[in-house]
Amino acid sequence: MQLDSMYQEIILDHYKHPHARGLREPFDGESFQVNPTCGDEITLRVRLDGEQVADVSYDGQGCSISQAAVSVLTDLVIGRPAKDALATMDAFVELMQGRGKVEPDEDVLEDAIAFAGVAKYPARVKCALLGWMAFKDALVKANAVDAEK
Amino acid sequence: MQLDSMYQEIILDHYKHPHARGLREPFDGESFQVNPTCGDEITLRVRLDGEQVADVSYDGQGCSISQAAVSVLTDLVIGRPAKDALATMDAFVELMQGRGKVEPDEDVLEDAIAFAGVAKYPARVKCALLGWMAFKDALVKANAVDAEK
Amino acid sequence: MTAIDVARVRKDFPILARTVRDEKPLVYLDSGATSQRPNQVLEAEREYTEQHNAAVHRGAHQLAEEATDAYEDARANIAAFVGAKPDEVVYLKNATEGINLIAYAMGNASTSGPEAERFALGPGDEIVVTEMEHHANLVPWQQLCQRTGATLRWFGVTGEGRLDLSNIDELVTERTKVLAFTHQSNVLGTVNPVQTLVRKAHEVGALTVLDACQSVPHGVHGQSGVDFGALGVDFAVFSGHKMLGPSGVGVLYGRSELLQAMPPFLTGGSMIEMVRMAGSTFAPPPQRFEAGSMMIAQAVGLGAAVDYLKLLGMGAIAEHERELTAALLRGLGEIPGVTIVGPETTEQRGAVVSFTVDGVHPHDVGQVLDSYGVAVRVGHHCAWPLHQRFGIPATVRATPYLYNELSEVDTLFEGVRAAQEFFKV
Amino acid sequence: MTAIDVARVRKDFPILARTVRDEKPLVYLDSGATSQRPNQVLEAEREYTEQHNAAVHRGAHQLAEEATDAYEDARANIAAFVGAKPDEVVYLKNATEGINLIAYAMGNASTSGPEAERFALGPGDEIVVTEMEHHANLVPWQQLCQRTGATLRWFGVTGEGRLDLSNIDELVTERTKVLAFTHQSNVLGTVNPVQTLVRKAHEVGALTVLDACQSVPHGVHGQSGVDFGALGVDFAVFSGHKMLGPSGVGVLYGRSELLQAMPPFLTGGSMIEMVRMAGSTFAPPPQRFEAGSMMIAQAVGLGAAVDYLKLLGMGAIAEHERELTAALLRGLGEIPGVTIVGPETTEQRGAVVSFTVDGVHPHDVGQVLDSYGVAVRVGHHCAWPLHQRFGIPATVRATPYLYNELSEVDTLFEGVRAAQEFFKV
Ligand SMILES: Cc1ncc(COP(=O)(O)O)c(C=O)c1O
Ligand SMILES: Cc1ncc(COP(=O)(O)O)c(C=O)c1O
Repeated sequence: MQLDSMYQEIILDHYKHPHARGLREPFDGESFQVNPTCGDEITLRVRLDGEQVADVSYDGQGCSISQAAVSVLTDLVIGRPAKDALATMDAFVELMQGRGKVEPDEDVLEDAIAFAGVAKYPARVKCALLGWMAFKDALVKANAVDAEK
Repeated sequence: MQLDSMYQEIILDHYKHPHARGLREPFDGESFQVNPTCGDEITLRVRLDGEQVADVSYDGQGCSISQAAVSVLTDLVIGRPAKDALATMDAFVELMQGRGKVEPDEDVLEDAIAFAGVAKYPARVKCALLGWMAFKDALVKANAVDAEK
Repeated sequence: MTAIDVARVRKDFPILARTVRDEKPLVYLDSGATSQRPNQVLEAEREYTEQHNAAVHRGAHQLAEEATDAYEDARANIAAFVGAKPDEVVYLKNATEGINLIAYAMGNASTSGPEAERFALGPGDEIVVTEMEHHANLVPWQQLCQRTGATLRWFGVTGEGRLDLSNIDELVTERTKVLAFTHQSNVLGTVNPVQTLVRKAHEVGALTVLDACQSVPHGVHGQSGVDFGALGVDFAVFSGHKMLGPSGVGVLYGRSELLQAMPPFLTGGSMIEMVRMAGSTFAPPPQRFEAGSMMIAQAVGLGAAVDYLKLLGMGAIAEHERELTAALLRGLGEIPGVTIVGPETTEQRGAVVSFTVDGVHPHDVGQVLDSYGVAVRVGHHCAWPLHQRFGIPATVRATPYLYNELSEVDTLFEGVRAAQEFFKV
Repeated sequence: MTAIDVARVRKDFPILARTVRDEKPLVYLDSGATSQRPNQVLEAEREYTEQHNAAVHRGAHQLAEEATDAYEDARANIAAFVGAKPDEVVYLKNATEGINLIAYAMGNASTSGPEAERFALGPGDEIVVTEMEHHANLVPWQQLCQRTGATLRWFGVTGEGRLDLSNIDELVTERTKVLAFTHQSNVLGTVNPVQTLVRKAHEVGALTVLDACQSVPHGVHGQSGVDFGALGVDFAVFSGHKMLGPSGVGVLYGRSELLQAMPPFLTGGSMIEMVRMAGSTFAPPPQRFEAGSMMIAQAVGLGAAVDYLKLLGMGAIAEHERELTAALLRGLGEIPGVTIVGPETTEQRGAVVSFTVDGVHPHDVGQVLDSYGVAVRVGHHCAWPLHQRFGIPATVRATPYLYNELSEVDTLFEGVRAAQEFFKV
């Protein structure tokens, strides 16, 4: 059944049991993002330790896809250099905008490869990217990266 | 040929040899009217003598239909009570807006019945009415009739 | 039984024979967003384009005459359908443009001479809207306030989803210049008390603007169609694409006397009286408000849509929709965990049924429904403040129309239950 | 010989098989007002409507996805056709709306915060246009001046029908905020020196607005199509209905960086970022400028029109039009009493040929032509000041397009001679 291709078990797991949820202090950058079509929103904070992403904390409301995506995000970026985290983001964005035609690299994306099926539903791609947009914006606010990059 | 049904001899005669043309003094009301689609324009003056239309004088530029129509107009209204002139106008407007389906009354409209063919060409109806609009407006300005009527 | 032969009607709508997602028959319950179009409308557009297409009100050749006739005949037809005179009907690209037209024309009034002054507003003046407005009837007024210094105020909404009129006398006062409100909410289905609001507005000399996007296509139960003249509103807007017509065409209604006095909004060709480099004067309405080459084929298509609606009868359509609404309210009410947002009876309420499902986000409900072939809308439906009022980010919205079968709402229920199972709630 | 197989092309346009007035074959020479549409465009619209119709950027169901794809694919296609990026292309109802959009957005800039300030203008600022503008590129600027206190100035036109650039340094100065001009005159056929004007405008920091209504559909001889990026203009507008597309759709081009910074014009659904009763924020372009339900089927149709033009090739089209123009200029020039208004060679000139006939009013010439089956436009063609410049109220205008045969201009000549005979001049 088609639904299963979008809602992989991993996604449902992260949705039901989100990782790293809640807003924590201290933090270096915070971003609020909203999906204008459905009203979903997220507040996400980044704490840095030098080049490293020391913590990502967040709160918000959204569908299973947006909630699971941000949960997976925390797994992928906490404890990693900001630069690497953004490279992972690039790979994820490419996957999501690939209309289901991009082959995901499990070494880079780990659990996030479960979102490959979502890429076939353009209306849901924004949901999957909401948390990542907030993450990047929070890094910019923390002066960890350039807005332009 | 279709053209002949619009351009009756009477119309072409009035066009080539317009009656009462030129702007004359004194006058009681003056109106400037323009056809916004083609740029044709007319300045028309009315002089009253009590209830009577003593003179109608005009100048302007326009196509054969608009020029002939105002020439015929002067024949129909000069020397007549303003009230009667407006009744004639009503009959003419009815004829022109009748899409060729209104039977003109020659006793009322005299030479103006020649415009019956023009009524079949909706884009030219405005041309035929331009002078009449100016006439009515000039009467209003001369306080001979109510704007609302 | 319903007065509409739905099976026969459906044959006129090619898209309804489509399947989606693994060969599921399409169950289209998103007509509140946009309706589908019958062959009759497509044919009217095509016939116009293949046989008569030309610029209107400009050419003197035969095609131009025919095109002008088609365009103006459609206007007369549409006008009569909503209780208006032809020159009270202005063509637009959509209803949103219509609200903007009024708001900008009022903004222009302060630099447009004495005749326009009655439309001008500034600090101290107030515009009153409601908390249930579509963004189209809210944001343009916010912006007008921002430009002029006027103040925006609004009616609240009760828990049941009705307009809270308790403070009407404090809200609508001598300071009120405009009272803008929706005839029927596109989320709650609530039909607002037009008469009460119009009476109050006219007491204080405010202009009324009716958002009729969700009423003109459906009629109002117990009345046959919407009649702006009888309602006594000053302005109203609606969109063709929600009433079987083409995309790209909408209508502004304005009382003759007001359109006569109102300054123009969009300017350019065809709306002028005289143009000089130093300045211009403008044509009488409705031309004054129709700048540039218009959506002629779409206007003709909307005329054909009106014919189609008239043939079925607005009374029959409203009754059919009432049955579908009753079935929706009943069926959804029976599913544990489902909450209807809006009135729970068909009393003063149209065929818009929004709901939430405990533990399943509307987006996810919508996705499961989609996999059942059911097309609904999920989100805030361009009425975000209303959703905030109810403390929710989004709802699932089912909006049936004249071509929906009673059996189709059962597929919706099935899909909702499946969503609950899938997400294990 | 021409690179276009006209006989074959004509088969795609059903209306060209029509007869008018006593069974005369239609000779359609009014494409400058509006072009005809090929089957391919009608089919694209129909296919969209019968198979994919839904609200775009809103729904999560399959139809909504398909509709959004169709709408955005058309945007990308149209953008590439004019040398733009997809997010530099805003859909409009017509080109007129596009000029108004810029003018109103600039008007809004003074109350829209610091980012928008670069667009704001007031007393002391100047807007420069030309005497050959269509009302669409004149009246909105007059109105903007009226609202803001800015001053309108303009380039004159030479007797030959070229822009008089002799006083460019006095006209375009540090005070100039906007320089708006037409790429090709819709009366004279004159192609204006875009590069010279853009360079001058950018020297003084003025924004350039190009009216490309008469260039995008035709290309410019010797160049293959119009490329806004290469021309370096800041904004440009054109209309779908003049380039084989449906009525009711036009395009605004704006350089990314400018659209990013510019405040919105029409407000409502789909153009917002966040809406609260107290105020709203707005989406990035192009959505910021597309309020409400858009003309989706027409956008799809315009995409198909672009495909059709690309298939024939803009180079071939421009060359075919040059031949027709040459024939028109030659043939009309040979008729005693006929005066061409505009350049008399095909040098920097497109397929618009306007003329007068001594002793016969343009309206009457048009009527005689109509009786020969020839559809032309008569009047001031929404360029009244230009006609005043030449001391005439009106002209007759023939505007051939890619589907016109060389033999058709002969019918025009025949009709002009007949008019002279009929009116005995
Ligand atoms: C040069 C020019 N500019 C602007 C326009 C206005 O285009 P539209 O009427 O499609 O808005 C036209 C056509 O009418 C035109 O020829
Ligand atoms: C109540 C209401 N008002 C306004 C609108 C806006 O209509 P449109 O998008 O056609 O301009 C809609 C539909 O989207 C609506 O439902």
